[in-house]
Amino acid sequence: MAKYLKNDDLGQWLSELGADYKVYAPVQEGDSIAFRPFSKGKALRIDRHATVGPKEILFPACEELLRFSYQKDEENPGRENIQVQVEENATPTLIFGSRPCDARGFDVFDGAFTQCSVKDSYYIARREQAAVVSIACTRTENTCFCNWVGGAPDGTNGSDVLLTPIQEGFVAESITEKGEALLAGSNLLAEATPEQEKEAKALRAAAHESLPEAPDFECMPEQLYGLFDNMDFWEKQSAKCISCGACTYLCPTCHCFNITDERQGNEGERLRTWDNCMSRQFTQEASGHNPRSEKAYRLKNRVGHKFCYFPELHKGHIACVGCGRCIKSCPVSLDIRQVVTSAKECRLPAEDNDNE
Amino acid sequence: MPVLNGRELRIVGFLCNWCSYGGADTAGVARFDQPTDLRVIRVPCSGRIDPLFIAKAFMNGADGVLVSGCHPRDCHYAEGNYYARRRLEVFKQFISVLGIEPERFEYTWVSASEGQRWQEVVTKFTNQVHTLGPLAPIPEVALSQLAQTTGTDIREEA
Amino acid sequence: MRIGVFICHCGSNIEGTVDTAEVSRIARDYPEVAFATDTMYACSEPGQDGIIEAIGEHKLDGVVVASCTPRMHEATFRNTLERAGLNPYMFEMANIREHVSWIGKDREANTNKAADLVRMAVEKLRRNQPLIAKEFDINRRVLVIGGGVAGIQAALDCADAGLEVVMVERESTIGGKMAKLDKTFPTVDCSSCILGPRMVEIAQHPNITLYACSEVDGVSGYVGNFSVKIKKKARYVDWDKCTGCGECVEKCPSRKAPNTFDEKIGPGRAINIPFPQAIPKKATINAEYCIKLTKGKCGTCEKICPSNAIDFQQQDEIITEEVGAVVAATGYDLFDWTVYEEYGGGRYPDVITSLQYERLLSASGPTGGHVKRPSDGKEPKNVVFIQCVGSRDKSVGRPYCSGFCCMYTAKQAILTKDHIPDSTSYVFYMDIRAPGKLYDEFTRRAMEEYGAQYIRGRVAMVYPDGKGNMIVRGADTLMGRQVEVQADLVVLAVGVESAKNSPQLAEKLRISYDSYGFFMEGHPKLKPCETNTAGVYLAGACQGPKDIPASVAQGSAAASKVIGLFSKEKLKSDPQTANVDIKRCIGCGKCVLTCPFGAIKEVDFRGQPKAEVIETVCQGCGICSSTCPQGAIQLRHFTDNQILAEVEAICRF
Amino acid sequence: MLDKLKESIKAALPELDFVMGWGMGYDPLHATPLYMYEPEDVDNLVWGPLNVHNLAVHLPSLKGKKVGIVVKGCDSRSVVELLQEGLINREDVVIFGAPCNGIVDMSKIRKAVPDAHFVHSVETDDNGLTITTDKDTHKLSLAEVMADKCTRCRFPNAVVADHFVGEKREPTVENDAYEDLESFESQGFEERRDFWMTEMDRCIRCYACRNACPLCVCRDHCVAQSRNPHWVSQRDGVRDKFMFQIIHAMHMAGRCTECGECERACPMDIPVLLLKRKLGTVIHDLFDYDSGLDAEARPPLLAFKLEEESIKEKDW
Amino acid sequence: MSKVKNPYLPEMATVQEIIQETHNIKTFRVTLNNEERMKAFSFKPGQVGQLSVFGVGESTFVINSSPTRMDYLQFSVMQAGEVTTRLHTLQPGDQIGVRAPLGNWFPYEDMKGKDVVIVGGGIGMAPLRTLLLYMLDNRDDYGKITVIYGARSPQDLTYSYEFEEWRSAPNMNLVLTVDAEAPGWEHKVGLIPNILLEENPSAENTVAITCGPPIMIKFTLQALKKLGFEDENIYTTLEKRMKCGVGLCGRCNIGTSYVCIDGPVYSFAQLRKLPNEL
Repeated sequence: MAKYLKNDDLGQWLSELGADYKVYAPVQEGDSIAFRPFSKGKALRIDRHATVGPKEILFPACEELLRFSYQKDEENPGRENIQVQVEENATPTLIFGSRPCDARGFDVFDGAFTQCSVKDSYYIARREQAAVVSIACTRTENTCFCNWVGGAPDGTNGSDVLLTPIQEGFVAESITEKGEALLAGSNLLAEATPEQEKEAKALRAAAHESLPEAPDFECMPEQLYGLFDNMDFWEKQSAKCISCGACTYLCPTCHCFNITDERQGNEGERLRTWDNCMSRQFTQEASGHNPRSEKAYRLKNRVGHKFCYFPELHKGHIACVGCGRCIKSCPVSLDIRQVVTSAKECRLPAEDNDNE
Repeated sequence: MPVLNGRELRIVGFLCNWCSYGGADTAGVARFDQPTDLRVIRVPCSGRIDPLFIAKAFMNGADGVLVSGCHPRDCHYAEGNYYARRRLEVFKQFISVLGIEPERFEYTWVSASEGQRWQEVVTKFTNQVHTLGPLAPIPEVALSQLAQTTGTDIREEA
Repeated sequence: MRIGVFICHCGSNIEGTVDTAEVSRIARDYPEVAFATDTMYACSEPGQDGIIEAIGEHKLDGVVVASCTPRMHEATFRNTLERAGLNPYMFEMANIREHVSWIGKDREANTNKAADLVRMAVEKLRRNQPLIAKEFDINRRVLVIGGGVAGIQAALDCADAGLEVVMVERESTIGGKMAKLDKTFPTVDCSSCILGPRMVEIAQHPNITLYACSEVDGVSGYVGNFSVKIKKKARYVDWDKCTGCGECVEKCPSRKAPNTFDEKIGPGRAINIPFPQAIPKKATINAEYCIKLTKGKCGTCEKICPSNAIDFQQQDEIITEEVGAVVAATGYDLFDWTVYEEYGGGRYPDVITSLQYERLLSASGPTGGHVKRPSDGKEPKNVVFIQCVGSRDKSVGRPYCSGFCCMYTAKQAILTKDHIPDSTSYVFYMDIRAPGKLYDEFTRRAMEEYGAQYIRGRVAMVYPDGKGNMIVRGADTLMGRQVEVQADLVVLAVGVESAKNSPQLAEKLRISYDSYGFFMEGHPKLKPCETNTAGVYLAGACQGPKDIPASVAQGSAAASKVIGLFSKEKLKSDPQTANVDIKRCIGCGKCVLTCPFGAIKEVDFRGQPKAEVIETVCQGCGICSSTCPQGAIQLRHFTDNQILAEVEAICRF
Repeated sequence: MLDKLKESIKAALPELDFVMGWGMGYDPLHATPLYMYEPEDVDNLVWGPLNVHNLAVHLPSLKGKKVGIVVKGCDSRSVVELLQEGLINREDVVIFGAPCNGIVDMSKIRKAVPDAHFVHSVETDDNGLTITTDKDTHKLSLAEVMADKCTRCRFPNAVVADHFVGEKREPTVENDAYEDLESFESQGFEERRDFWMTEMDRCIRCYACRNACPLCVCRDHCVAQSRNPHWVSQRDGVRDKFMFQIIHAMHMAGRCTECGECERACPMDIPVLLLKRKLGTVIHDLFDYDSGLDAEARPPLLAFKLEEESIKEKDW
Repeated sequence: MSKVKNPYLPEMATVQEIIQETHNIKTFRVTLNNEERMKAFSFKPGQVGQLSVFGVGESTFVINSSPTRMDYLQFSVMQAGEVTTRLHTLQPGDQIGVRAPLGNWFPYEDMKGKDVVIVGGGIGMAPLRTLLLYMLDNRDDYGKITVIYGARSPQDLTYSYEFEEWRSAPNMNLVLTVDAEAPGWEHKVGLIPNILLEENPSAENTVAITCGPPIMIKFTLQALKKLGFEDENIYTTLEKRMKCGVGLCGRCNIGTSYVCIDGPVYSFAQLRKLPNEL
């Protein structure tokens, strides 16, 4: 049961949603686009992919895991008790304007943080209260490859509502019950006409068409294990990498983090912050040993994690959504598609019998 | 709590042990009255002062920073204040681009015998910072989070 | 960590304007502070015992004392900690006296500020590491710079204690100013009779090496191991050959050279031996006036020298001596009185300095001890002494009192009467400063027994009367009237200033000097002959105007400091040195480049270049720490994290 | 000229582990660093306004190898600086230079061509670029989309090169007037602070600015991520982000050649070069020193004079 | 709010006793402040815990007390990084945070009825101690126990105050060794792998467990193979940089295996199947 929203009513609709949700939407800052709390009158930028996706709304770049305070015994200051507090501040949040690939990133997060032996209570608290209204891509950028990794320009995974931009408005479809409620709650949304639906469908089909043909990544785990000790391959692939964190921080699926303490006087907090597996410090041990001391090892682990380890642990789900941000924002334009296809095409040495 | 009832501002002093810290001692011994805003950090030599300590002080809420060392040629370590002079001068000229008035930071030379001069320096600098008033603090959490807690979008106002 | 905080009242010095009980109450809430209290005198014995007791009772492993400046008592309290069994470096001080209680009376602001300073000290202490001093060998030789009476005393005391002494003297003879004096106050005994034997001892002492006509060119190294470059100035006479016979002086045709020993009264020679008792008694050619050296002709001395000692080719020579300690005894110079136009600015031959007069009085002087005035050689009957010429006079930048002019003026008045019984001395003075054993009695004798006319007042003008004499006009402030005195000779009691090039030498020695160029002592009361540079000591007037007994006393004091220093088996280096985190160092070498002491070397660590600190050479300045962009080299106890913690303590609360 | 460049690289290649240059990237608008190991790799070399990267950034990590590098004038100054600091050995690096007409600024292109992410083809010639997207074609003069640093370029030819091909170009300007800085500083102090608050707030702390900087040689040992010393926390407020940029800038004082890689690499388009430009002009005025021109010079902040002609600190 | 337990929230604990083991190793005995929790606390030999010094951070240590002796939880800490340095400044009575137990454990159930060879080097004895005490307290379940423990010098041996207790257990062979002769040292001198070969324990129905510095493990492994041990019967514990300790932060993986939850105990057979990235 598709609905229709006029372009002109979009701001009004988001304001209405603002009554129940804290609404985030993409806005331009400098030449970049990021998701920020929506307020009326602020220009949205939904004509191109946001530079940094909505990941930080559910997985903040920095969050307090806990606050602690050292409390002194009145009588004996040498005796200190420590109070630990956890602030539970998740509120209903609506993410507006994510792309299907962005929304699919939350799928990976769900796998990593909620479908494992120990679950991340902070992420879950936010995820449960989040609604995601995505916009289908009717045009694909040069860096787009969602179809390679199981997504689509109009993919619905991770979204509650999918909007398709058509002439002068959006065709809105609910994906989940939560989405249905979102669409039902406003008079601004009318029933979509068959013409509108047809137009949307055509646009989406064209977007599908515009994407390059998807290679088959079924064999990737095997290929990547086979290439594990081929350091020449990885050194050449990583040669131009400068080990910054642009790719990981902008990636909708990268979920590694760091935990550090800060203390001022008797108070302090334990912070969870985004971390970057391309940095040498990520695995640096106090002893001086580092299992991934060179960038070749780190790129191997990053690609391995996305196309081999994560799929192995999560029913074949590749931990890449093909949004292309890591390519587009890479200071040296390192192209993960090229790394993965090279790995795929690499001929592995014949099975070595000694190697079990 | 340095900002005593609004009467004081936060002024950080970095003094070399051999000359200026001694100069401040000399001023004390001579009972030369001084404003109370300044808090002194003792370092061995003005050459020890990485200008970034000063930047850090400003980031954390200092309203003024005063550095003082031995007069050129008199450095206990022979060369420390020569390096300091270059670095501090560069830093002083740099901070205007950050939006910090250069007058919030001064560096000067006071010897251990110059108690009177120390009194003058402290008084003059403190007055200078008071003329500029407090420096707005730089937020420690993301602005968007600030918006969340205050319920207003400060971006919009800015 | 368990930190103890002790807030000192310092009697009422601190407590008068700081609520110490309140500060200690606030400090109790600071991180890791397990105990805080206020105490009457932290540095006193009961105060220190209290700290030791608290350390035991509260199992403290770090201590903050908030009291006076660490420049005063840091060492005291470190000892206290050591006695209590703690590492002495687990200690910090908050200076709430010189920096708080003494500089303002606002009790609320002071209390608040004191609490902040304590917080800073606590935060710094929390990041301290126990340090253990490294031991190193001592080179038990001492350099004495200056061969005046203070230097002679220091050198002989050291040499007698068995130390090897290197003495450097700028002039061609030792003896300094005292050697020029005729008699000394208040005993009026013969100066050269008491100094001469001491000078001879220097020359003959097996432990003393004397470099006369030499200057210190550069000093490197550190306490226990200094390396000193000495410039032996060219004197154009081979002193190994010169016997001091003086024939060359007799025959030298160049008679315009100034006789510096005689303060430029009386004739000089281009080749000269300063005075008969000179040590070393060697001839020196003044190149500026030597006809051979300036015009290429003459060479009389070369021809007649019985021992072939003349060497016109001689060059300055640099010699390096290794020593473990340095005593600076460079003495003083006389103020250039010619700035006083009212005294003739140097135009009248019969207006002379006190030291010139001393030469006229001296039997070894140019007049053989007969007082003859320079203009016409007449014996003066009326001698006018003017005191405070270049002393206690702000207008010429010399506001300080030179200390001993009152005494020598009295002495010279007495000697004038002795030499010329029918003479009258007039002394224009401001105040008579005679605080010393038998000193005041001495000035009274000059007035009462020798009839010196003391007139309290400034001299307004000295001018010739046109008949070959001078008129001295001044005020008698006691009588409240103008006086004019007809004078045959006017003697100016010229004040003392720091020796020429004192600042330059101070820079070489890395010691401080005051705005007049006098060297700064370690503490005005408690360390009068130490400096802030370990292993460098002061003796005599280089530290400030001093008379002979005081100079000698300080010479001995400096020697005892050196002997004390050298009596240790080994020296301990200050462990607050720089330290390289080898895991963080990228071997860029910026620290090596900027270290003023060459204390950092590049080493190879598993094929990577890394910096390494030579701990006994490191002086702890921290330039390397502020140079290293990775923060890989950190000055212990002044680490980035410690300074940052202090900054935070000020800014965040 | 490109052919000559290729020839000279091919000639030198047998002696080298590899040569770094530029090849075409993921779309016609983006070049990417090209590592030439074999002669056939050299055929992929391109030269033109899309060669935005400063390849000198890789040199310090290649110690022990003998490599070639193709440089623009600005890149070559970074090489000189690395030589000066002893971070590379001159005999281990073979430098190929060619005259540079200027490179593009991608955000200017995005402004001129909003559809830049959908580009189909790009043609470059002496007059500029012709960009064709899925929708239309844009003809842009190079001047329109040129990086700011190129508009004030004083060294279009490599200042150090073993092999220089092509005819040396005249510099664009004789002196950098620092007009951008002047206009920024015509604002009040509060406005400047507000500017940085807004700009820094969107920093994601990816450290692309640092890692793209050819002279940020601490890299894995940067104080930004260390606890000892603990200069910045991992919080995401302006305070720590701004502090890091100040650290970066100050560590570059007297070393930065203003190649602009920090700003170009920033995915969030934060104008961080401005801070370094400020230091550049301060250093120039105080010490009459330009970095990256003389490998033998002693950098100004690791040196001193007993009397500083341009520092009037005693006036205070 | 979700009902999911917060995996990052430590329990508060009190340091009861501190033992200086060597110049840079201290052993901490701690109890959870919540008495109920302390009573109910259970873990298996080989599991680890995260110790928190609030304001400094967390670090992972094996619980080296035995589940059979639950008066306290014991951790041995070698001073290396920021957290360990700070831990070393603690005094009894100080508060810390504990997240435990975490990770897997030694196959102490499967080992029942078998002989056991324990080979430890330096601080590597910590995880082995918990297993050893467990076996000593369930002595009848296990066959012969051989413990080979070595360190650089006698001063570097941890738990020396317990050697008597270990040695006096039935059917137990405790072999101590140091790298070089030292005054007063009456035990073996030599590198651990060599001493192991010298002792020549039978591989028959035997499980070997080794822990220590990487270089020692490498040669111990070779020695064990020489003695006829199969990869399946050789276990070790791994160390990696960890932050969360619960498999979420992403840094301690070897391929698909996260050392913090899938480890730290691995058999060499398991390690061989994982990518070569130790």
